[in-house]
Amino acid sequence: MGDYLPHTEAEIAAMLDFIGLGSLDELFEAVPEALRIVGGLDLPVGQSEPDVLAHVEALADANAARADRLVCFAGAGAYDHEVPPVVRALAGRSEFVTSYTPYQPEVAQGVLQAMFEFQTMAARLAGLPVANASLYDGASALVEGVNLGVAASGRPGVWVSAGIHPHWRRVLGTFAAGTGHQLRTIPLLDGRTVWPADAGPADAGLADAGPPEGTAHPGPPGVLVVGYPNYLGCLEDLGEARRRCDELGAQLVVAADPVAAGILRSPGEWGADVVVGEGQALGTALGFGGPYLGLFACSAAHVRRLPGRLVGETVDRTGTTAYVTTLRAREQDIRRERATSNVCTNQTLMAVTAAIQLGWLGTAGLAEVALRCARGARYCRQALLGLDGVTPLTGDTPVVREFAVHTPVPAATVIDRLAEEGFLAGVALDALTGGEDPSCADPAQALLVAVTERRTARQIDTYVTAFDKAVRS
Amino acid sequence: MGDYLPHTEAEIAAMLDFIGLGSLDELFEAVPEALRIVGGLDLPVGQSEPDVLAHVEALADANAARADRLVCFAGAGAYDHEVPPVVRALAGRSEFVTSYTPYQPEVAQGVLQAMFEFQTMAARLAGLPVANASLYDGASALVEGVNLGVAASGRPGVWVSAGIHPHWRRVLGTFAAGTGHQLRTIPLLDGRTVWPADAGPADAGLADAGPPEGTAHPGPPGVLVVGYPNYLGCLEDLGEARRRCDELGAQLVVAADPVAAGILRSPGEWGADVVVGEGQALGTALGFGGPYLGLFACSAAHVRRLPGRLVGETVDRTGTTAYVTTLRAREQDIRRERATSNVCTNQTLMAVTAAIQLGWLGTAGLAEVALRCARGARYCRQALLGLDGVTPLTGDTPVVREFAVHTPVPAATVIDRLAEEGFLAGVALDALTGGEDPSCADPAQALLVAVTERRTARQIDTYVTAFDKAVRS
Amino acid sequence: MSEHGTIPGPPSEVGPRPAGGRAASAPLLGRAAEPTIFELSEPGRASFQLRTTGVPEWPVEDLVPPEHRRSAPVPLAEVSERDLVGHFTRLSHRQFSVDLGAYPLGSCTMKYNPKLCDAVAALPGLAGVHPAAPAPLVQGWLALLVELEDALCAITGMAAATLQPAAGAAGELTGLLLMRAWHDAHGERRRRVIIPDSAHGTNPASVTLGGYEVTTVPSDDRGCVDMAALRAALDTDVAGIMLTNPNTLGLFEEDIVGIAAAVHEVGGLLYYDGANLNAILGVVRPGDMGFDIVHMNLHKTFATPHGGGGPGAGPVAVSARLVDFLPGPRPVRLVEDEAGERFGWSMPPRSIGRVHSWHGNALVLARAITYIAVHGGDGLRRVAERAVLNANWMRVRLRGLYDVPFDRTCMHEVVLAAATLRKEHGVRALDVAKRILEEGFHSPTVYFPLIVDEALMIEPTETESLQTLEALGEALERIALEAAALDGGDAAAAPRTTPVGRVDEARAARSLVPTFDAHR
Amino acid sequence: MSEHGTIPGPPSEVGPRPAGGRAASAPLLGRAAEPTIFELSEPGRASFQLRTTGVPEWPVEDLVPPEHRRSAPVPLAEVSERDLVGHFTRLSHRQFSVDLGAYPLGSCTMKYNPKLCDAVAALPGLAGVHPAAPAPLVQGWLALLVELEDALCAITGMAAATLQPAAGAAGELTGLLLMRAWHDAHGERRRRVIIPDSAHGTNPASVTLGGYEVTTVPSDDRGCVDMAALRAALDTDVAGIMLTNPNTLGLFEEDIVGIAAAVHEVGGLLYYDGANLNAILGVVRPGDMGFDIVHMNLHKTFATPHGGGGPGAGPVAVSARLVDFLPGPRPVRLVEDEAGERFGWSMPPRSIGRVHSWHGNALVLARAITYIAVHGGDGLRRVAERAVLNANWMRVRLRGLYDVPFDRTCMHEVVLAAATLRKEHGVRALDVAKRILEEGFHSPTVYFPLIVDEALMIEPTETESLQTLEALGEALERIALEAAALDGGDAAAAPRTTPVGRVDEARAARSLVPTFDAHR
Ligand SMILES: Cc1ncc(COP(=O)(O)O)c(C=O)c1O
Ligand SMILES: Cc1ncc(COP(=O)(O)O)c(C=O)c1O
Repeated sequence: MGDYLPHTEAEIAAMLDFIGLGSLDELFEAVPEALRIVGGLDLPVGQSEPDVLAHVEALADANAARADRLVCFAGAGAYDHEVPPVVRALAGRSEFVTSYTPYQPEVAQGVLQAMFEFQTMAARLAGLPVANASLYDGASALVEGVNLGVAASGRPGVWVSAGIHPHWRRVLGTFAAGTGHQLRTIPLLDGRTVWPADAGPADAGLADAGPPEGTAHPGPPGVLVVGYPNYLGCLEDLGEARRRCDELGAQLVVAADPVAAGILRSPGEWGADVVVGEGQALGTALGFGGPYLGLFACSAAHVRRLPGRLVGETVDRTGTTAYVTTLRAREQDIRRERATSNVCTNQTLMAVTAAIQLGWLGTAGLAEVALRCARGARYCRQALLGLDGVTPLTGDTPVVREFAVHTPVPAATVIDRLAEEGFLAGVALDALTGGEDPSCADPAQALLVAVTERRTARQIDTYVTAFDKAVRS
Repeated sequence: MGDYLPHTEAEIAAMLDFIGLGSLDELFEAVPEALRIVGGLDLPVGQSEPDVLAHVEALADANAARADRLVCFAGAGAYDHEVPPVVRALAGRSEFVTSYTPYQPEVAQGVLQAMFEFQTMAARLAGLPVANASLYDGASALVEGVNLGVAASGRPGVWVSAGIHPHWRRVLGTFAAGTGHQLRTIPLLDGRTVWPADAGPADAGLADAGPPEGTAHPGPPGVLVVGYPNYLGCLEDLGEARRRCDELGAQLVVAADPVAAGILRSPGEWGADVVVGEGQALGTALGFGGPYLGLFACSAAHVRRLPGRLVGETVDRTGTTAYVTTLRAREQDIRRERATSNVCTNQTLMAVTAAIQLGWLGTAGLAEVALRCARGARYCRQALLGLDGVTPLTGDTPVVREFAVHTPVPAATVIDRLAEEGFLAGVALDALTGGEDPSCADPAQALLVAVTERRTARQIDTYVTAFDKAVRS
Repeated sequence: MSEHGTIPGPPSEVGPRPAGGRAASAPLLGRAAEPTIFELSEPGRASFQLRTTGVPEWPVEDLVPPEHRRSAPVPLAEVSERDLVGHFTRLSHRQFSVDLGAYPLGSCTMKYNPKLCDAVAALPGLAGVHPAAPAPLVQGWLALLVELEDALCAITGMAAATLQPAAGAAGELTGLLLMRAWHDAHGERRRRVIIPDSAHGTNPASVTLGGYEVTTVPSDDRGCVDMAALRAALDTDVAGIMLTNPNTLGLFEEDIVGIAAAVHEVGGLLYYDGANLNAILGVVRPGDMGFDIVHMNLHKTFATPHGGGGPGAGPVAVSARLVDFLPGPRPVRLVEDEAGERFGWSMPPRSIGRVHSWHGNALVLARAITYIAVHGGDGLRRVAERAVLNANWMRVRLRGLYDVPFDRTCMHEVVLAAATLRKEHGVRALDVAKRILEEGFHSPTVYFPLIVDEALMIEPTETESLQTLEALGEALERIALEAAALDGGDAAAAPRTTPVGRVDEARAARSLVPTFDAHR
Repeated sequence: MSEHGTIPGPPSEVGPRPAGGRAASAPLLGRAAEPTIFELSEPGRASFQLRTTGVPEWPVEDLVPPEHRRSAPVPLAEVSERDLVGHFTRLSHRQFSVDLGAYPLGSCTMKYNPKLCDAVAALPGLAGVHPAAPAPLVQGWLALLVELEDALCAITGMAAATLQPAAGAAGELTGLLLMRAWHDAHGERRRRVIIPDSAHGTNPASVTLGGYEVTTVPSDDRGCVDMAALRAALDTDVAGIMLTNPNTLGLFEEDIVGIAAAVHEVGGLLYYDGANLNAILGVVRPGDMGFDIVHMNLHKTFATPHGGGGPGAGPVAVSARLVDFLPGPRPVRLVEDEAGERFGWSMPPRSIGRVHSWHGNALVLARAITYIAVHGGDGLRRVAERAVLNANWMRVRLRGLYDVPFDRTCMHEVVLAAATLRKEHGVRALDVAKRILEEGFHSPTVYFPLIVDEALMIEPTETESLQTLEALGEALERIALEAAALDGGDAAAAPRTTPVGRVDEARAARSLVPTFDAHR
């Protein structure tokens, strides 16, 4: 019981007859006898939809950390923002949900135009003229950004600020094993990157993973990577980063938060060559980490190196405005081993969602949300720093959107105790970094706290009270 | 804060200027000064969507009887049936949801064809050739059915079986005050209507409400009304009812359950002139009683007296098949005071939903659901009648879909106690009848129990155990 | 009746037609017809899936006595879930809707329906509640209903309301029965109810069902009730009058005070048809105008989507003297105890009884209170202002292109006419209505109110932007100019770009095909 | 690059264009274009609504230092909620989709996506969970992921899997890095990866990113890997081979055992591109064929809707010897305690590291396990059978009308060709693809695989009914016969009935307009 197959027995017989076969098994005669499965797959038999739904609902019920049960103060690249019913309703239209990549533009203007509008919005957020139609997530966007930077500079050396999300840095390391990029992590001081004077060696750990040709002294870097704000919420000095890039002849890749962009000077204005980011905050559910939205924008000079899909405006044969995926010669299906990237399926539906969410927010709304996040963070941070034993992790470097504090007891303990009180207290830094990390002295006692526009003063106040109890007891 | 108005201040000024007015207030100069509201409406100021949603969610949370918290054994015309995600998704398509009555068929083929398909399904369920495009609910369908019967027979006398849902009978009485129908309630024996030999007087209570002309002795009835199954789940003898109608020259109006129809001989086959019913069971939510779906079908002879909208198949000017509302001359907007009914807005969306739900069930599915309901009722009834003090209310008259039992303690007490155990035990008869009632000796100790295909044996077993505890303690 | 021959007997024996559907034909094709679901059907195919219950699988023979058992299952379509989805999704692409474009359908208030209300109506804590559950288990619902009743009374200036009526017409009949109950209670047997000639069809139809006779009073040359005629019609046989204000011409009944006085003087009651309430939200209250009974169309004024024809909700609010007669049981606020507010049910002492199977269209009521809470008193006033502003902008924009029978400041809608276009170029209101479909707009209401020849009734609603009004204005201008230029041209050919061309309505009535089985 | 001149500098100064949109134009009009949201925009208009928080309203100046503060807000569209809804609903009416009709796009497995999975992906208990919450607070999610990993291993015959890769290509690269890690661990520095000439473009692209060189082997005249050429290409510098089986010609690699033996013999690993897994569910397992690394496209085989291009999920399963190298952390079942099963995270000892920001496209993974649970082992086998049955029905149906380069029993898809049509009548595969759109079907995949001239790759999928196949067959027949009859006719004019006519792709690349700001 349980499938979605239309075939009746009578039809199957007629169809087999039509193609001249005697049984369904004969369809698989090309499969060597010896390889064929006997006795069926080692899986339970099918169940009815209601039975399966009941099972999955039970699993969902077993997740204590759902935002409708624990008030969410966790961030680190995944945020609990307002997503109104209207955005869910529109993004859920089955024409957007059940269509494939727009290979036939004549019947795909809906998705193509939505992509064109998304690209426009993403480019405006980045302050750059071109944005692609999405990548998998923030980490994959960063990987593609670094690949572009290395290709453009012709140098494998990459200086990565320790203010970049630890997971993203780890992903960068994973893929560097294939590309041979020489990564060097640049530590922070009070939450800000201190760019080194010398060229210096690449990270041992990551060089390990590097390819044979990989030398430990790659010479001057071809790419600098910095966050804005960085993952600790700190505002980096992008002017300084740009200057270092100009001295070194390196490309500047900025990982920027699209919501904070509502109040911050755009990376493009600061002179970024490539801007990448995590777009989950633009209307996509927390969803235990995916599917999210990789944002990617670059300067005009790099458009031929752009990874992934790009939609362009054109006309149809009657001269009517139309949209189509363009500069396809960059892509894997045409350029194959010489493609700028291997990405094919991307995160279009999340990009459509982001276009709708940004349409809902509008010019004033995005600025207002960014402002409210900053206010909430300030309000919450002030209160937490008022508790004894709770100290700032990043000195008095200005922060927006989120912030990190040192806790007198292990951050993990704080989280456990506040879960009892109905809060997801934040993200323990060591959980992200897997222990010691150049971005922070003692990650085990460091907690990253995010406050979105959904958090009320009452929630924050009770959170702080519970926090106080948790760190004192 | 909180509205959906596009007008900017600049636009308002320009528009006022365009129409030659100086202010928005001037728009209302036709309204006598003295009548105008000063100081605004006595309502709270607007709140944001999230604030309002939080408030409504709190109200929803205060409903203990929600089907996701109390396992539902209540019926009486409102049933907890399976409604799969696919039906919700399709019925929620905004084209169906946000369109008006199909006054312009050229742009309303979606709703019109869905109505045409619904009418076909409703007619097949009733076993009659014509069904309309919906009425408000079961009660209003019954009222319209009786109106049609009285008009067709030319006699105001109406014999109404006490097996008709008490609320529906009450509604019939309410509207009889305007139409002057003379209603007489015919009592049950062991859950079956015993049609009287004599003409007899109309119900005093209802005659009261009748118009001046109303005589207490209307002579032979023009209409007989009976349920199939009746509201106690009992199978009435429709053959007998038909015979009495033939003797009396009366019209037979049958209130039938569309799910039980899956296994029962159709009222049309039994010879009903009009079949009415409550269609909530066909894909519509319990929704605290509405919006539901009034089903109405009749014989070909009555099509010109049909209340409400009727969709017919036709062609467009190119000869393509098309659908349109037809026989409009019956309706209020054309026939005005001589219309067959005053209904205008109906329950189209619920009818579309029913068409989708019946499309999902299909021939085999409806029969299977009806069978499972009957099995569940039998399984549950047997177990309950095994408890001491619990006795059948309707003797051993065959029942389907639901059944009534006498309880040793007040039914209301049983319900309260079982709510503690996680069950909505059923419907207390006196809650429906408002006390004494010809359909049952002691309504206070009578409980109506419904079992749908969603109830598992485990649920029923634990329910019966809890029931046992409840009636013994 | 000729066509009855064409309707066969009980079709329960008639199985679905053999599959012949082209499940593929997509609406992108414009004119391609979608087969009926019965044509997509293939015997033995199915999409339903039911849960495993463990209940004994007794055969139907053990459960249903032979005489009651059906011989063959009810023939329905047999389709896969995939074809079910394809079919209804394609049908949805053959349907215009508010979400697709402007819908200036006069008297129907086709405003934008906030998606928030859809979310509210889908909450398991509201949608999953059985209507017969005892009051202690449905406190949230009762609180919501009381909150709505209070809000509706504040908006209309009345004392109390019933939320049971399922739509406007049901509200009208309920109101007329209240009128009757009132007069009965005073031992009076009045026979007539007065209605202006501009009234909506449901009004006279309801009057008849209320057991009254209709007396029609004409409108004067300003489009308002002719006071002289009204006075002439009034006597103690008059139970009351039904008015909508603004009336169906979109005009405010200026002498409403005079009307009220005259009707009350003979002991009649004033009934307010609330279909046009959108125009006066926060501006003036029916209660203050002197109305005794007021119905509201929540599916117009308070943004419940029309669902292709329904559902709606038509609560009826009344003045203090009528409260005891309201339908019941009514949700009420009980005395507060330490546990806070408690709610319950109460039957008005002289109630006319129930008018709905349960408590009314509850989920529609939940949408309405949500809409009202978001707007608040201030927002509702803005709604009325913008609605009236938009209608007047259209009036001035189209002046000179179409007849404007009453060219003064209108309320939420404006009634234009194609009388001159017809006289001079043979282009009727119907042709304009069909032609405008090609421009991507829904048509205005045509031929209503009946007293305006070739009426085109335009209600933009407050949620349409100036840009949309401009586009609509241009389109209607183009149509009028085109009619003049081509002296009618092939007006009858329109619409050409819609899913189907102009539909043959006469044929539908002539040879009735009300079901798939009828002509087969 | 010429067009760069046409791209202006940072557009953050560029405001949205003044409103000029016709919010009214509905898709019922067929060809009417929908304005961009920026054209519907009117300064000062808005639809957002945020909750009241009571947080102090510090001005931005107090929160952001001047050098970091933006001078003007990011210019976005300013539209009402009504226009937002109208705009995107109209756009949706300009978009073909599986829910609207058949989508026989070869290699993409555009089967019907059960709505049940949408409901699952929307459950607050899944969609509302933060990815950084500690394991004890996300036991349901961990259990779900482990359940899925087990099922995928059972289906592929592998030992363990990572669920992190976000799509097939990400899975490929992950697999190649596993290959590299394996060889590194054995102190080997192999440089080449073998790929058949029929491979999908992501394969070679991934090989390059994996730090390897591509060695292409030709297909033989049966459409399978040319064994001689393969043997010639194999040596100890070969890290492995990437294959999809059935291959992109829809043919099963009959000598897969021989291929596996040959590759393993030189110490290479076999990578299975799972894009075509739908054909062999429950029939044969990649593990049993000898593959070491297998990626799956959950958005193909396990019915996650493609969302107009994504999201997907590309889990990678491996044989026992590669488990220690898998990306991490991985969800694992911990020893059971009295409280029942507990779940946690674990890092494989020699993990290549993370390949995703978090744990993969979790909500896509939830859809997949739901789909698998409904079907079960028996249902998945039926899926493969019906998919292959449908493809072969199409093959036989169209034989004689189009070229069938490899006319023998195919798997889930059949590759036809328009080579003869082109030679004889100048009608290309592209023309056929455009023409079929007019019939209400999506086009087959064209010009892939590259080794077939004028390829038309048809994958009906198992969820299309025989009636739909018949309609598709008729349509393709009509097109072929028409091409012959009119000797090409105006093939280039198609499509005529779609929202836009044939699109000028060359122009799009020639003068690039990647954003609304570009040419303004
Ligand atoms: C003026 C007027 N009165 C009454 C009604 C009837 O309301 P309903 O359709 O809800 O029954 C309408 C609805 O069109 C109307 O426009
Ligand atoms: C044969 C084959 N391999 C690999 C891929 C790449 O998968 P994805 O698009 O998920 O990256 C595809 C997708 O089209 C494919 O068809």
